Amino acid sequence: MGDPVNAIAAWLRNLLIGLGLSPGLTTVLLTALGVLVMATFVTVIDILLVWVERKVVARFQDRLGPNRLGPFGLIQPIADVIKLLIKEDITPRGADWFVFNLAPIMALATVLLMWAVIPFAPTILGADINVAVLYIVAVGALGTLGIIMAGWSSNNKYALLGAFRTVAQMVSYEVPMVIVLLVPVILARSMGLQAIVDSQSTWFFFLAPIAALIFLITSIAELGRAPFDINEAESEIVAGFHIEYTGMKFGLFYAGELLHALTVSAVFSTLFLGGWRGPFADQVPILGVVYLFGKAFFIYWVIMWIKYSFPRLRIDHMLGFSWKFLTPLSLVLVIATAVLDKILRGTGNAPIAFPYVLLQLGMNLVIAAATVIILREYARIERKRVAGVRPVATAIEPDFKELVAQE
Amino acid sequence: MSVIQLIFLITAVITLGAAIMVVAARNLVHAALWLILTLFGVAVMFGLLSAPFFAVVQVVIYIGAISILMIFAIMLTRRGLLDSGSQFNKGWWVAGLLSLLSFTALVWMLSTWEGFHTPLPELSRDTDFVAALGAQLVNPGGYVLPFEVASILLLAALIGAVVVAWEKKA
Amino acid sequence: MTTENITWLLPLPPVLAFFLIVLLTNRSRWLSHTLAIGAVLLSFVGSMVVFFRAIGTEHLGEHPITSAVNWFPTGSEWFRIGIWVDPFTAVSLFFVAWTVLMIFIYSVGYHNYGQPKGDHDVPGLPPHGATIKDEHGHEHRVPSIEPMYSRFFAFISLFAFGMYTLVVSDNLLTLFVGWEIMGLCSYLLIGFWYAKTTARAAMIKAFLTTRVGDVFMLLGLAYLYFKVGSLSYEVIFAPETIQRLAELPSVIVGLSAAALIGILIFIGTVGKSAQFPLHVWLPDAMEGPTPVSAMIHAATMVSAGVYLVIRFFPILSAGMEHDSLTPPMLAMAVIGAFTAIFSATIALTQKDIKRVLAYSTISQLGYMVAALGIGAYVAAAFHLITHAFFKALLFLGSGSVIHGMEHGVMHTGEHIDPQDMTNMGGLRKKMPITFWTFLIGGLALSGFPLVTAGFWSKDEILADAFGHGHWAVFLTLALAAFLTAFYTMRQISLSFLGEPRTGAAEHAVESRWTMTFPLAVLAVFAVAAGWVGIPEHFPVVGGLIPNWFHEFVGGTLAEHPETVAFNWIPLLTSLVVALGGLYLGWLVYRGVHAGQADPLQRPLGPVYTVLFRKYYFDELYDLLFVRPAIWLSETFAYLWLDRGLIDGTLHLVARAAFSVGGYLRNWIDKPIVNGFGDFVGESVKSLGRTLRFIQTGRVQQYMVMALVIAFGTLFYYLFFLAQP
Amino acid sequence: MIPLSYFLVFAAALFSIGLYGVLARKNAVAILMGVELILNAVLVNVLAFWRYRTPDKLDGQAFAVMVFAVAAAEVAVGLALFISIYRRRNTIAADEIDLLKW
Repeated sequence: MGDPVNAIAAWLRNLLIGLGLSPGLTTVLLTALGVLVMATFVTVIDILLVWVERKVVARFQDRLGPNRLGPFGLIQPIADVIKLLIKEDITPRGADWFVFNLAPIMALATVLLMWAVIPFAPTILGADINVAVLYIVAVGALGTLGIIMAGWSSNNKYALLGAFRTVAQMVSYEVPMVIVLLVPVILARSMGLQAIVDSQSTWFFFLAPIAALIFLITSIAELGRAPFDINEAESEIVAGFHIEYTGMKFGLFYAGELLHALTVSAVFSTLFLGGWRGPFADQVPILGVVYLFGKAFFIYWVIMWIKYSFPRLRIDHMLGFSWKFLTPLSLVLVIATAVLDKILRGTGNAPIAFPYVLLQLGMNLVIAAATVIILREYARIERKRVAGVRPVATAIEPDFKELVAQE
Repeated sequence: MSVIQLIFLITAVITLGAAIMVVAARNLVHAALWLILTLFGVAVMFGLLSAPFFAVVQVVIYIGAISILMIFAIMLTRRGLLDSGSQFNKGWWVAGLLSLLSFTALVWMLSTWEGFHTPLPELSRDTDFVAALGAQLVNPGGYVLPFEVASILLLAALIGAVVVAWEKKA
Repeated sequence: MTTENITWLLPLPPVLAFFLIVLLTNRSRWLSHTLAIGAVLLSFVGSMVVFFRAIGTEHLGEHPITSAVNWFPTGSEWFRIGIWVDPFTAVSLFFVAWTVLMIFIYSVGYHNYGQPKGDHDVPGLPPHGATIKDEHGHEHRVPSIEPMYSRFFAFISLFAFGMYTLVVSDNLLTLFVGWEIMGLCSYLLIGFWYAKTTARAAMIKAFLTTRVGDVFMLLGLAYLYFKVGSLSYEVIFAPETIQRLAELPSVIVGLSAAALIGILIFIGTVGKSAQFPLHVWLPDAMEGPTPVSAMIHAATMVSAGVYLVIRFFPILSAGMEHDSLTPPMLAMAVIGAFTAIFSATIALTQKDIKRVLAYSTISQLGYMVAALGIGAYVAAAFHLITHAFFKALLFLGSGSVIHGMEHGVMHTGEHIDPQDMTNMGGLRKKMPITFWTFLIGGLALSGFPLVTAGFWSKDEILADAFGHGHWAVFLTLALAAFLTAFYTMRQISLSFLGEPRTGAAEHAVESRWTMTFPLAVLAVFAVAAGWVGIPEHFPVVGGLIPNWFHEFVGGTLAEHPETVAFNWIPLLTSLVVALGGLYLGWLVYRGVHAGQADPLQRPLGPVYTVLFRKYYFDELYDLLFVRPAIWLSETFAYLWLDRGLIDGTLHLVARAAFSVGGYLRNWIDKPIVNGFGDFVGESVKSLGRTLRFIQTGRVQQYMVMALVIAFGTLFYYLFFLAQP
Repeated sequence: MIPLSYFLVFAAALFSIGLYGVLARKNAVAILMGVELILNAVLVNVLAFWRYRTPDKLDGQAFAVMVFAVAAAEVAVGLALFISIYRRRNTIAADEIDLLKW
């Protein structure tokens, strides 16, 4: 009874076939059902996330946060949802009605799509396609699309600016992200997430900490969360792409953002923190779900921590950071990892041994040290440049003697 | 009329309709969005052709990069978007004739080919095409040369794009 | 590590050091000399290992330690290079390793490492010395460090590489490579102070003169390769090969192929180890720094010449019956003996301490060559080794003396040549270590009986000459030995004994340990190296130590050379000449005081001048070769051939071509070619004008056209061509 | 269970539509979209032929990879060109960009 999901699935299948449906149709129905359940589950968690978000930010800012409705204000998000639902739903004049309404749906749907490939447990996962990693990237790209549609369709220059920024940011941050995703793929010899999880007898985080870090950074940028939230920088472009959205449409964006964060955390834990791995997860698959969400929430917390600790970056700095720093670093990382892996493990899918872990880790440390040194040099130069002499306006001293003489 | 055929036909209809909208829509951003739908349909086609890798790559490259770039370009060149006046040049009917001609010619020629009705052969399940393709792409006996050429082409395109679109600071 | 591998690696460290110094560390002096010395130390250790393992091996002569790899394909089979360690190689490695290491260490001191930079030193000139203030504010002139310190170590490292390659190589080609590398290095090192005109002249002279020999040697190698089809020792020294070569008649009537090859090779040796008549470069080579002199003229390069002939002895002596000399051996005997006596006489009168040594080197090499010429194989090898040690010792000693003198010169500031022996005297008190070591070396050189190494080797040569009954050689060599002893004593007494003749000599000081330590080490060998070769039947000491050297090195040859029966006459001769020469030298030169002419000048009269001018050989060569060459190049080739003949013809041709071109242009080019070209151009232009309307500048219309044409051709193909 | 013909006809139709777009649209970006359609038709063909004719060889897939690369490069350069043209001439109508005519 350690695997309720599959048990229920099997029972339903037998039931339906007993009712005289064709196996093919049954499969279709069950798949649809699974999708439905999955979506609902995630969305419910999403509602919870609102509460988490508000609570945690309150703690970070030394406040109490929602605490009136229900124990610890647990009912608060429900109230929020109701509020959003009863708000007036406006489509501004001159806006592109269809696109305008499609955008928020895209925004949330793409996030939901990601959950299709994340393995919850050895036996519980949506689809074990052998290109899951690419799939995640692809869906992330679709998310970008939603934001552009929103920004463009709402016929508002701030929204458009936000969309532009989003495009620039996402396109440039996808590059190091995709590159760095190769590291776990190389280590696991597969692009399937289940296979990646299976091969994480030691978490990849310990084999490739830098890769994990870069992935975290880039995915935060993909999220468009602080410090990378210039696409909705209140101080510059009011609210960015969702400035014109009201009521539940805005709610969808909001939920999408929160859920996206959790999704990214889940992906991160799957790729680098061993996914559902944990004690007895193999015997009792349902435990795997617990472990996965435990790790995911930890990462989610880290993301929030970053969000509420860092100031916003300037856009040129941000793009420069991606193109001039992350991309080269990730390239170096991938090449080094591949070479080391080829030398140590050959082409076959040999299991990961302890010395191998140590060597990969050492390689990462070396690269990190080199990076730090280079950065220090760069910073020194920059400081020199910035601290250089600046032209100062000077006024000619009036000749007081003459003034006195004129008296 | 099996399920798979149904799926194919639906996808084909949607895709072609979207494609027609791409060339017909006067609002370029709509055209771009229709294009995305078309590309998505093609991705589904790839899925039907049991090439999931290419389906995903289609989404990543075409939808994730190309079409978004296009939307970007459209927005950057918005003022010249000519929302007023025809979106088609004077020779549009010639174009229509030609495309019809090409379609008929292609279909006719293909139908005269004996392999036109090739049934679907069984795939050997155990082969992981992604891994095999990857191995082939870097295999000196395989496609490493075209692979390298393609990468050089991409590099050249990258640099060229930067150079061409560089805004000269006066 | 197996002996083969070690031997393979022997030449490696020096050349690595060379590249490292040249490319990387030439900024840091310390790093440079540490690298160089470390490298030769490695090679030294390796050589010692190889040497002792070689001694341990039984029947090394019959089965040398060899290993070879394919180098480059020659037609059907490969040209193989490799290493070859037989007894002779082993002993050569021994002395090379020791002397080279010592010289490297010595160089550190000689180039004033640790001294301040000179006041006005420039690269390309010897250091002029620096001025320093001591705590009392007194100004002192002290020697300054060599400006091109690292460069020097790079060069001698390369030199060591060449020597090691030559010694360990198992074929004549790599031997020749090492040989030429050393030629290059000697060129570079003799001209180390390239800003001195004399140095430049000397370097060119050395290079060209040795080149003469090398060309003939290369001819010999080519001929050998052409006859045998291989250059590796195991093939060419195989008895059957030698037999064949000995019977094979050569292009020159009356000479067997072996003889011709031998003579050609021997000419190479003549050039390399400065035998008459190609001896002229060696004395001038003294322009280089003293370690270089020691390197070239004792340890390595000149020895390489003798090494070559000894190596070649089987072919040289091919077809030799008992005591009847083959033509090359005869040539060697004559030339060697003559060179010995000849340069010994020149050495009598030289004033420059290093030149004396140079000439003595030539005469000693003559000794070895002559010894080989009369078939005294072992004796030659023996003398080669002992001579390497004590001559290196002498050169380094002389360098130390010069150093001390320079010190004195700097102190007193008088303008005298610190190398001139007449300016020295009484140095034994000033520089005791140098004196004693130099004395040991000198005695070894002049063959002081029983204790020194030189005695045993020389005595063996004389004994062989006597035993085989080559009287002329015997007498000549005996006389040469006498002269040797004489001028050696002259040198010692002029520079060390007596009273100081100049202020510089007064203030000479002992050199530092880096210079004196090698002296001490080499002195030990200058004495001890002889004891390994004492004949059994020698009275009193004979047989105390087994005649190991003869057994060991003699094993190299196919037929073991028998030791000559002991005879009193050569022994007495060598005793007499050595002691007599020494005593006479001391007698004549003990009381020479400042400004006095050479005591020999009056008795010898004009002969003295002839000797002092080295038999006018330089002038002669200048007249014979240099002037004609210059005339040929400047007057004949340049003025007559170039200016007159070639240029004239060219101008003529040019004028003719010019006029022809004019005609062609006017009558063919303009009307026909241009006309046609213009016609084509015009027609194309008009065509373009007519077709221009197609180019609307609209991409899509272009594409429409393209498609229309494509479809048209397609349909044409389908409906008209593709129909069966 | 679909025969090859379905895909081929589909690809042909897609190609023709793209061709029409290329030939008839004014806006250069739209023309580029047409080109994309054509390229997609090619991709469908390539993969269909791979799947139906030589499923055991990888030539088709490799070909498809190359097509992807080419498409990406082409779009990058093309859009860059359009943007710079737009900067200079303030239009991206293909039939107004005709400086090269006589």
